[in-house]
Amino acid sequence: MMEDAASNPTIDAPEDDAPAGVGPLAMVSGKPLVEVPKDLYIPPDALAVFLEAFEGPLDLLLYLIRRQNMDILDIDVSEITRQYMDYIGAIEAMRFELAAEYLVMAATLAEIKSRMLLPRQESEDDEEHDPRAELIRRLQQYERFKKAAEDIDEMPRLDRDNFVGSAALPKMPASQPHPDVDLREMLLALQGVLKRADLFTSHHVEKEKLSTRERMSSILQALSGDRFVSFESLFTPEEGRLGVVVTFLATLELVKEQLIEVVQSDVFAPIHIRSRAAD
Amino acid sequence: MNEERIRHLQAIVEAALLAAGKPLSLDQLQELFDDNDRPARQLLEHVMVQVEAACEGRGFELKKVASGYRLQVREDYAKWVSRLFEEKPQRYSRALLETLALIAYRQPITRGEIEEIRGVTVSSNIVRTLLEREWVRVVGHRDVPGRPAMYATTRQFLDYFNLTSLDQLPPLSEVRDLEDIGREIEKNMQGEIAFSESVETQPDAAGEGDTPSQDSQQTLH
Amino acid sequence: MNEERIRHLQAIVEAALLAAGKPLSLDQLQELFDDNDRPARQLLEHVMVQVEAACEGRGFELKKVASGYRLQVREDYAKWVSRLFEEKPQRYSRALLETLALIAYRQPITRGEIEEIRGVTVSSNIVRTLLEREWVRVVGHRDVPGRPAMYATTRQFLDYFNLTSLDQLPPLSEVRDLEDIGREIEKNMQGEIAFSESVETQPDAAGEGDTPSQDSQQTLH
Repeated sequence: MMEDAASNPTIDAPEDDAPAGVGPLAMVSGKPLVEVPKDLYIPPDALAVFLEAFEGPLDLLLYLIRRQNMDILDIDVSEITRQYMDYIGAIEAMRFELAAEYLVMAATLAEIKSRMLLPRQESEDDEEHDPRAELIRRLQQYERFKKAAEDIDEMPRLDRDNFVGSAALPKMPASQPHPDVDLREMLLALQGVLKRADLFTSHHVEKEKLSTRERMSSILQALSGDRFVSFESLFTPEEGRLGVVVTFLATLELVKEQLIEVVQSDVFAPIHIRSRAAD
Repeated sequence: MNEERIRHLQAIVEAALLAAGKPLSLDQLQELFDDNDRPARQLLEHVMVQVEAACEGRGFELKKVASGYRLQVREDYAKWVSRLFEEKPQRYSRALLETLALIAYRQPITRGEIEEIRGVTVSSNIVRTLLEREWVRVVGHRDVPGRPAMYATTRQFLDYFNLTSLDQLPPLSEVRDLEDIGREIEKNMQGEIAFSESVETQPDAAGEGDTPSQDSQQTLH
Repeated sequence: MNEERIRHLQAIVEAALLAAGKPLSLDQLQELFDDNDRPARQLLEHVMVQVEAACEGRGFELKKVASGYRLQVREDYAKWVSRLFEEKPQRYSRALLETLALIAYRQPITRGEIEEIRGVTVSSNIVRTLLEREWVRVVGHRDVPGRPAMYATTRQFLDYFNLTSLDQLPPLSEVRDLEDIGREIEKNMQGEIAFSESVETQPDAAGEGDTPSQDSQQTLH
């Protein structure tokens, strides 16, 4: 009821508790209701609208208090109660459906008023049970969040004060993302395959240095094409003795695996090699 | 850290922010780079300062919000830019804003607790709207009968309102605590009791001189 | 035409183009202004030149397309930006890792030889993936019927794993003792290890969907 976010579109609820200020309090039959009439007379069809402008009994009470320029801590309970009851009475007389909360508040106000008429007892309940203190606490509390809601509404926000910037995309490379691989992951896979193949028994594998296998690959790469390459050109003196040895071992291995052929036309003539599978 | 590299990174960051059209965190920005080419977080932070500076005097700005950085249109230009969109920016009812405020400032909070403070029931519509906008979410259930859901705000809420954290919400107004109130009332009561006693005997003279609306009362019924 | 006015218009145009995220025609841009404040078409054209110039060296540029102007991420940065839209990469299969390891340790090696050791056929997909990632390359062909390609690892392979040469890989004899190869990896691969253990007892079922070529196993050196 009071709460419905999607309220009647022709009704502009007041945004603050001083509806007499800016803009109409409500639109009634197309005419703006600028201010709640001082005499409390409200045209019948405006009454429901008037009530809808409030977010509940606390909001209505705050409005009444503010209208009287009262401090919350200094409420004239009698006066506020009377005004509140007048509204409620009027609305009930019009047979408008009234939220139960408004009636509960009416009862609370009546209780406070009657208490104040009684002489104060010596052993008064502690303040927490003082209904007036409780009401003031609730009014203060509600007012804080009412204010906070107004603050939030004022804060710059997207789609009203700011807009997220975006730009068209250029042509994008249709690349598949590459998975990351940990070296240990690969070694673990190797361990598995070796176990299966029982390669560990192969002394052949054990004594070979990986640099030799690597060099075998690069020699083969250099021998692409059906052409002879001079043996010496495979060596890079800058690599030093170790590099020469690695290249030599790699060449021997390639010969053994019948991947290259070595040709020497004459004794002491230059040695040439070529890939056996050159294409 | 040479200048050229920073300019290059700046352009990549700008490109990514505009391509994304939503906030990107530093982590997400770092992910754009290859492992061997990934700028350190600190360098990236420096780049963000450059991006921000490069927006000086332009129609847009770099904004840091809860989920990262985004390039957004400056508020100064909302007046013109909003004409692009046929629909008026949505207005939110007071009921929704008050509920949202209570969740933001008092989270985690149950619907019952919200109702207690607002003094009215909170419609399911409002809660559903807030959940659908992803401004609030259920973060648990209070261990009381009925196990009501407890609501809290989300990063999207902060993003939407240009905030990086809840601290940036405007402070709640002060409330005098109950003991204070009690004391004040005690003091005021003395006078009022005396006053209302006099009212009892002379009801027609009731009210303080500053409320002239008194006489018109009978028109109500 | 004073400069300040042009800068102001430039900011509005930039703001509008970024907020729209799609092309805007000069007509549409003119519509953003009140009647009494609307820049002439010619002035707006001049402003567009300014906008274009202001994008110099940035991550985005002004593009004129059929339906108007739009801001677009520069293609130079597509490489990084595209990462935003990538799906999470899948993990490589164990079959691929085994194949890669065998190429690294036994290069130059043909597919047939890998199959002999693994006891299962190697899918073309695996070889293609490794070639595409430029971790392996063809270094020649073996002089046997069918002239199969021989594979070797590449510079990129070494770079990716932070190696300067293959020598830095542990020798095969040590691979067996890689018990403490990293608990977390072990855990990650638990499922797969369990799988490969079952493979050991049932070699015919080996491999991720690879067809068994069990018979060739004994031909190993």
